[in-house]
Amino acid sequence: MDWFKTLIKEIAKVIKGLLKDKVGRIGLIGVLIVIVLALGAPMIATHDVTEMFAKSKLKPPSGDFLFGTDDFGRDVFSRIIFGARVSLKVGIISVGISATSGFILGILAGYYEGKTDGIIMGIMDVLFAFPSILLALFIVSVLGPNLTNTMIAIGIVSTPVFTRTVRASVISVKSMEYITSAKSIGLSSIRIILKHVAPNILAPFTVQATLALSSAILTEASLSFLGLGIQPPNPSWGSMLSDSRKYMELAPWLAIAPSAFIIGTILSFNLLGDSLRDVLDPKFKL
Amino acid sequence: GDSKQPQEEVNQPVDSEQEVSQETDKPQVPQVLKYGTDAEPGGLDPHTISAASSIRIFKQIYNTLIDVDDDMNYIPELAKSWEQPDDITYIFYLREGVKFHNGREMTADDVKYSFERVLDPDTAAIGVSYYDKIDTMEILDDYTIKFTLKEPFAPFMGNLTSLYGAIVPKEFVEEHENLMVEACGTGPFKLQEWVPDNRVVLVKNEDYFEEGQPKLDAIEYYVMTDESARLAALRTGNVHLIKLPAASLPLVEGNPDINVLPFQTNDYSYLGFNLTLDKFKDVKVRQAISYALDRQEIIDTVYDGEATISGFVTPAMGRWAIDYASKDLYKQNIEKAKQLLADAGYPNGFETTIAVGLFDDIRNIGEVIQKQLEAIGIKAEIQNLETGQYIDAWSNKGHEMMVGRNGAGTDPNRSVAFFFSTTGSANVWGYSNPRVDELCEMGMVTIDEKEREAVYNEAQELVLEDSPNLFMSSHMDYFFSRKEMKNFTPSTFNSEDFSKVVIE
Amino acid sequence: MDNILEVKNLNIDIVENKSTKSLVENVSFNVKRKGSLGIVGESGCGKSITAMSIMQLLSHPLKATKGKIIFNDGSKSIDMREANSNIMRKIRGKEISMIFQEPMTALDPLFTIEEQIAEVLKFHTDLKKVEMKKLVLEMLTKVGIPQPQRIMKNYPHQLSGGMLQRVVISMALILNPKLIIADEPTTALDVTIQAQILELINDLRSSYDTSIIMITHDLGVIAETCEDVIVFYAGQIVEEGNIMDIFHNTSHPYTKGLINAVRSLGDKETELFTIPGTVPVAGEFSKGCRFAERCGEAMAICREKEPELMEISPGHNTRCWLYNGGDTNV
Amino acid sequence: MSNPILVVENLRKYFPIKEGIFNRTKNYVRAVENVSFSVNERETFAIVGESGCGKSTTGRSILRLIEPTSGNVVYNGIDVLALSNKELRGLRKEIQIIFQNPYSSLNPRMTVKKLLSEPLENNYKLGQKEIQEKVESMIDKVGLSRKHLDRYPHQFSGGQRQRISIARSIITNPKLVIADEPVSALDVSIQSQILNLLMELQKELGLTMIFISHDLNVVRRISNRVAVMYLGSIAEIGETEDIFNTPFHPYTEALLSAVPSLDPMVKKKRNILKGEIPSPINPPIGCVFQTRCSKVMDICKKKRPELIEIDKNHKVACHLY
Amino acid sequence: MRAYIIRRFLTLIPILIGISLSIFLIMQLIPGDVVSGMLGIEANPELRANLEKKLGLDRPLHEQYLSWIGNAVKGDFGKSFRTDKEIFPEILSRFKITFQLTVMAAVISWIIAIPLGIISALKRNTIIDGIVRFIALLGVSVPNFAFATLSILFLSKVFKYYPPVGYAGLFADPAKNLKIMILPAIILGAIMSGSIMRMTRSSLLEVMRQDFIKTIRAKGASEKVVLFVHALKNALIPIITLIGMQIGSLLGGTVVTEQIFSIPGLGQMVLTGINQRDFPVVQGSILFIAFVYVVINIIVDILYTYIDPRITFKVGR
Ligand SMILES: Nc1ncnc2c1ncn2[C@@H]1O[C@H](COP(=O)(O)OP(=O)(O)OP(=O)(O)O)[C@@H](O)[C@H]1O
Ligand SMILES: Nc1ncnc2c1ncn2[C@@H]1O[C@H](COP(=O)(O)OP(=O)(O)OP(=O)(O)O)[C@@H](O)[C@H]1O
Ligand SMILES: [Mg+2]
Ligand SMILES: [Mg+2]
Repeated sequence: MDWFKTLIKEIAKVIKGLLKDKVGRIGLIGVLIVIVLALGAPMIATHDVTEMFAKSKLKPPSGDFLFGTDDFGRDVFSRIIFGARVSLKVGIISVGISATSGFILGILAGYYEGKTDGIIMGIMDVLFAFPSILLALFIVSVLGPNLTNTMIAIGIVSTPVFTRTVRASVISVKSMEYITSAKSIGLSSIRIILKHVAPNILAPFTVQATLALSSAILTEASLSFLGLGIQPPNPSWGSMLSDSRKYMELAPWLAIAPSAFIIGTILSFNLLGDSLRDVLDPKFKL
Repeated sequence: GDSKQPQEEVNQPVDSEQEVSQETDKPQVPQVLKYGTDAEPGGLDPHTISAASSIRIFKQIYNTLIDVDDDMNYIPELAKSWEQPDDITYIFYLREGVKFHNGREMTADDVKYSFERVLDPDTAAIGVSYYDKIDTMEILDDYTIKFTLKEPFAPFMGNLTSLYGAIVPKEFVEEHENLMVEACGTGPFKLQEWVPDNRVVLVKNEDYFEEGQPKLDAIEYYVMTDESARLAALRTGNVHLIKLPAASLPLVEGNPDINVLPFQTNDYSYLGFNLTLDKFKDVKVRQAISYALDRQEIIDTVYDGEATISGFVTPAMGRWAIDYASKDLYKQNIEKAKQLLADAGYPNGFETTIAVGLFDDIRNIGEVIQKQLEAIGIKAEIQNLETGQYIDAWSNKGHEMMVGRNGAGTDPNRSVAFFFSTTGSANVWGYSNPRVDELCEMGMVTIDEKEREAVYNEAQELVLEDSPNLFMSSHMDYFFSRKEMKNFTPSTFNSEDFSKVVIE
Repeated sequence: MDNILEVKNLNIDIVENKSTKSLVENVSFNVKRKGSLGIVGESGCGKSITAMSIMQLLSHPLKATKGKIIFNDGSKSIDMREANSNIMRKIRGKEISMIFQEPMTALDPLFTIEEQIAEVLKFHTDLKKVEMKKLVLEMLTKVGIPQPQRIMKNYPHQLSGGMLQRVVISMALILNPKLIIADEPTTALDVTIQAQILELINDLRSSYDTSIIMITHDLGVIAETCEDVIVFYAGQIVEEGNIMDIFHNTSHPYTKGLINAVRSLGDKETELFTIPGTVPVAGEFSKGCRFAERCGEAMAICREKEPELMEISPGHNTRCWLYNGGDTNV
Repeated sequence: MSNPILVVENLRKYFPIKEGIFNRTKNYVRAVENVSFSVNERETFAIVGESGCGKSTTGRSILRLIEPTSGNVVYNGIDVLALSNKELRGLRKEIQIIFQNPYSSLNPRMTVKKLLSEPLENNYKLGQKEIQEKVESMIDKVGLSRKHLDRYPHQFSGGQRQRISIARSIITNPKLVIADEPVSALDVSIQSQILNLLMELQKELGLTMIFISHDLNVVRRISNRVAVMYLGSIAEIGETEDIFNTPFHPYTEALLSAVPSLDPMVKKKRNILKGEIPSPINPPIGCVFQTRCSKVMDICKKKRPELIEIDKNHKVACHLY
Repeated sequence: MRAYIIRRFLTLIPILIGISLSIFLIMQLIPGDVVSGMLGIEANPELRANLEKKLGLDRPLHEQYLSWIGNAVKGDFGKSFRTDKEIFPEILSRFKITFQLTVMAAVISWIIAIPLGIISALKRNTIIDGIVRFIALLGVSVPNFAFATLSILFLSKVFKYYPPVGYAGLFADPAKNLKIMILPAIILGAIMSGSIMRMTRSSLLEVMRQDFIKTIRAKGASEKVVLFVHALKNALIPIITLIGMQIGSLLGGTVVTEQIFSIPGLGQMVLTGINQRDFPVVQGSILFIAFVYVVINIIVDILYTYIDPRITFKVGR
């Protein structure tokens, strides 16, 4: 597993670079916190996320309920903690979908050009021309609203952006002499794509992925607002925030907690992306 | 907690007309009611549209032959009186001098035309089943019309109170082909403009047949889907009237500018089963679930306690309803529930889904039920459906369990037969009990009120025992109004009667 | 004073994350009035940043941290390392102008040739539009651009490298500056074009009495255009003198190596002369002479102690222990 | 010597330019126009000319890294242009190319070891051990050390990278190497290191080399025969010494005189070209050099001169002869 | 140039066909249909059949599609199932409103974002830069419904202000119209400004790094000239790309804001249409939004060619 070692080495190098950068450090720490919250949710949460304390509806933060309770009398703190799981999952899986398909399509379009390019980018243009939130809405409507389908919808909606980014980088990588060099030693196209093109577009791709992660979290929130996001009683930050709107006046903590976590997470991912761009880029300006 | 309401009342009305009028020494407040509603009307044809957002508006525009009061007595509307010579004949004597908004007098011809229109398949009218027992309509003179039914039909009078049988002018319908965006009725208000997704403006019908009514010069309905936007607009005096759920009550507590006007609705919430599925075929399972529910907790959590335990004939229907609250099946009994479930072959419960949709309270009820069912080992996944899907699931048995809210109607026939007779249009559950069907038949032809009551009592008991649906509660609704709006008293069967309302 | 520019003990550092790395160290040289000074050296040895520091054009993270850069136009002398931006603005383009290494990237792609040349006039004169246009046209003709009327209206991407370099040159010359700094003006060009441009620069210099600093890594270019030469190696001057000293009395082993490498190309019989190894990277210099690693004549002391720049004949300085009199055999 | 390993005949490459509403090809960049030459076994054949004259296109067309528009390329009796993709990939271990830019011709994400073993893995069925051995002996040969094997290209200087490139090209034991300006991007002091290396390797391995360059000094030193290209066609071709000593074509003359001398004492008589290089999209009718030629005649504007042999093995395309 | 523009518009055709086909199919696939929506609990087979016939839903799918698209080409988007109103004029009047909102939001975001982006680039790595970048990230990370709700609440409670109810057209009653539109425009603009600010900053930094900036300084230009005449113009291309995409996506993305502020725009129309399964309305408005989106992109492409002489009239992405 040679490439695996290389990959680990690369990652270690990137993380080192991130840690050197102030922005990157903050971003990395933020992301780590969210990951820890998500992984350790059962340990950190103080209550069952679905348990309803009918006597304590809409209570402000207290020792018992750290972030207060919601309109069902459920503990907001625990829901936030478990919400990290859902939100992160939505982010990661939907970006996983769009990144994978965008990567493949973008490489095909960029490498082969011509007809392949025309067809792929034509489809992407069609997807792009749909208002994205409405497209997501449609897809969720067609597939039925649940966590999986929400992720699929967000994944499909953000595929065109990935395809474009990847295609653009493939085209620029393709003009590099090492691609011609690879051809000249008799490598097949597939091998060139896998060994020479793909690894070299990772930088813009990674940056795009961190940014897409935050927009996935936001899109989920908007879908929840329109009533089609994550299904109750699963707590996702987006659905918590959209549910809290009614009580913004009465129980502002209901809105503050998920907002703060959404903003914090997105901020972290964006900072991470910003810093990644700096860390990964110079090497590619060779 | 520093959000105390300010005591001074300034609330400059934003409208420019009002500013002008304030300059005259005798303040002449324009009699315009601004009503912030939650949904865009989906067309204004009383014969084909059943959406509440539409009914609210065309109710002010159209009239029916007769109406019903809060004690469920029939009262005159376009018909000043009526008689029923035999079981299948009804003669209505119309008011004279009633004018349509286009200025023409309403006559028996219009009544006949209106019901013909409803019964014409091309109209695709909703109320066909309400009136399809009509055999002939005979115009005795301009102001007298005789209906002859094919067979005795007890709900007929009740059905006539429905706007599905609104009286419309023939020449107007023919001119506009349909009544979706244009309207012309006999009601207290006429349609002035409809700006889609924004507002509907109605102005006073100067020729309204009720002397001295309406007091208002106009009603403006503003579509404000967002609850917080509605409340904000009410607070600042931009609208006079909004509807909000009970949860918002604390927000206006102590606000001297805002009155809260509660009224009991005629709706009940239910948990329905898809009886074509094996697990719900067994009545023990359904009863087990009934025993697992704590209806009071649902009421407390979802409606802040502001609802009454109800069956499918709601308490608002008075004498027709039996006393559900005292029934054994309505008392939470986890032991019994588990026992029943075990008897049915599900000692460890099972997995299922609960479809919810349309309204927030329905979604919330779903969540509470989901939680309560955990106690007997039933793991239910919530499916929050968007409007179209919800209706689809509802009508195509695309659900396992489903939470919903139904209007009980004005006649027990609708409450029972429409939803629970084997052939009832709204029996989407696959429920069939021959005795219930029999009782429904009897209810239709039994004219004697006491006898009818007994028939429907028995039907209710049967349905309750069979539990094709579990019924929860009938909630309160709330109008929040500005103090400037006077003389408004919403009631169950006439919640939006603005005929006496004045703005001060 | 017959020097138009005197650079004294100039240091250029790269300041990043609180750490400083020296790129150019203790560099001093003079440019004679009407004189021409060549600066040679390998890629990355600090030629361009030295040139840029003269014009205060270094940007973060580079900084001229020490030394004096005295510009003397005959009437006044200014230390340009410390001059404020107003003074610099008046000097740039008018008194001293610069020709950059890469003609392809030296021009703003979004403006026409005419606009970009006229800008110099706009910044420094009150001429009317028509007059500016006339001057631009004259200048373009002077540098030998065919159909200047048409080319003026073109955008940079529409011209070839040779043409662009001529545009850049006309921009540098239009106000008749006292000093031109040409940073590898022909490196990006083909030989035949290079010959054209060099001839052009030589002609213009003799007709306008301009002083010039010619930066290049091509010894041939130096031989053709310069009177005095300084040789850079790894951020330091290793040899300086007039052109005869450098080519015929070459002292420093590095300079010798460069000259031999080129000369041996012409000799088919022997192996090509090479300087083994590679240029050390800034910040990774060993403590002795920076060339010691690659030097065929290196001695023990060379790896121990850094030699000073010392005069071996009048005006001819070298930085090498070989010429350090008695110490040589230590 | 007279044993041609490669024969190129009437090679032509037009790059299409798409224009118009339907993106039809309306115009072409005539990058290579009717180029013919042959390369003998074990010799170094140089192609010189200014930037954009079609040197690289010619070189790459031979390997079909660019598909030529028309012409013939025969390598050792094999019609290269008729090969299928698969056969072509097999041929590529015999013909190799070294690129100009040492910075972009190595994949920045591969270690030196990977870079060098890749051509072996791809072209031969060898065990890990054999590959390792070959890689190590090759790295020695190009003058790098084995500790460099695990490094990435960006950790090397330009000259070292060019060594890696060379190693990568010759590790498959090619017979013919096309070196496309392998030293243009390097400093003088490094240039000679690389040239020495190339010459050594050629001798040791018996390589045939096509050496592309714009530096006449380098070409003169390294090559046996030279072709001078101008705007897509060959202006003059012959033995190196003949061309340098007695250039026939006015362009070759100008080219030679433009090289700056190293001696400040000698001020050469310059033959400086005036005029512009025409665009390869609209080359002039007649001789392509007419716009800059000091000896231009009427016929030059009408008829394109043929490449004719006017001395032994010395051909020139000019109406003067 | 003309050929280029024509060619760009020709590329529209396949995209629009693709969109119309996919939207048509999606509408078929979405569970729930207009008939059950309209009939609600009253639905029974007889009523359904009547209504389906009336709406033309009993015809085969391809026939429905072809007749729809055939008429759409002629500018006839059919009639709403619900209101029986002509759709196209309705779309146009709604579009005016959304377009106004979008343009206002865009202008507001430029006013906020571009100066801040410039300042942030110039003061790179200072505290000011840090603050600006943080604000920009907030803009990128706050869902607009949360921001909108908060604003409504804050204004009504603290300032006793709520925008006038009842939409008024820009030309019918400009004062009232602006009062209604300004708040949502500010909210959308503020959120949009985040990414524009970031883009301005990064592309300006990129340009300032380039060689020609040194040439301009060497000519004796003041920093003002360097920044405003040269750097900004060069930085504009990526900013314009982003703005074009944002304006395009706002057309469909104002849904949430329109809903909260009761603005009868195109977004509301689509959303109501989706909820009511009013196929012709949804199909028509999506097709229209997509059309405008692509047209905006074409305009952006054409704009490039005015700003950047290097961009030749080739079709590219
Ligand atoms: N902006 C910068 N940031 C960091 N290092 C820099 C920067 N600019 C130049 N350097 C470094 O400063 C050193 C000298 O650079 P300079 O451009 O002066 O070299 P040069 O002698 O002009 O080389 P060349 O012949 O390649 O132009 C190099 O090592 C280079 O890497
Ligand atoms: N892929 C391509 N598409 C269009 N034109 C091309 C392409 N590749 C090369 N050209 C054009 O073909 C001509 C010859 O290019 P080529 O690269 O062969 O020149 P060269 O002699 O190698 O120049 P250099 O010395 O700059 O490498 C040039 O005008 C170039 O612009
Ligand atoms: Mg330089
Ligand atoms: Mg080339």
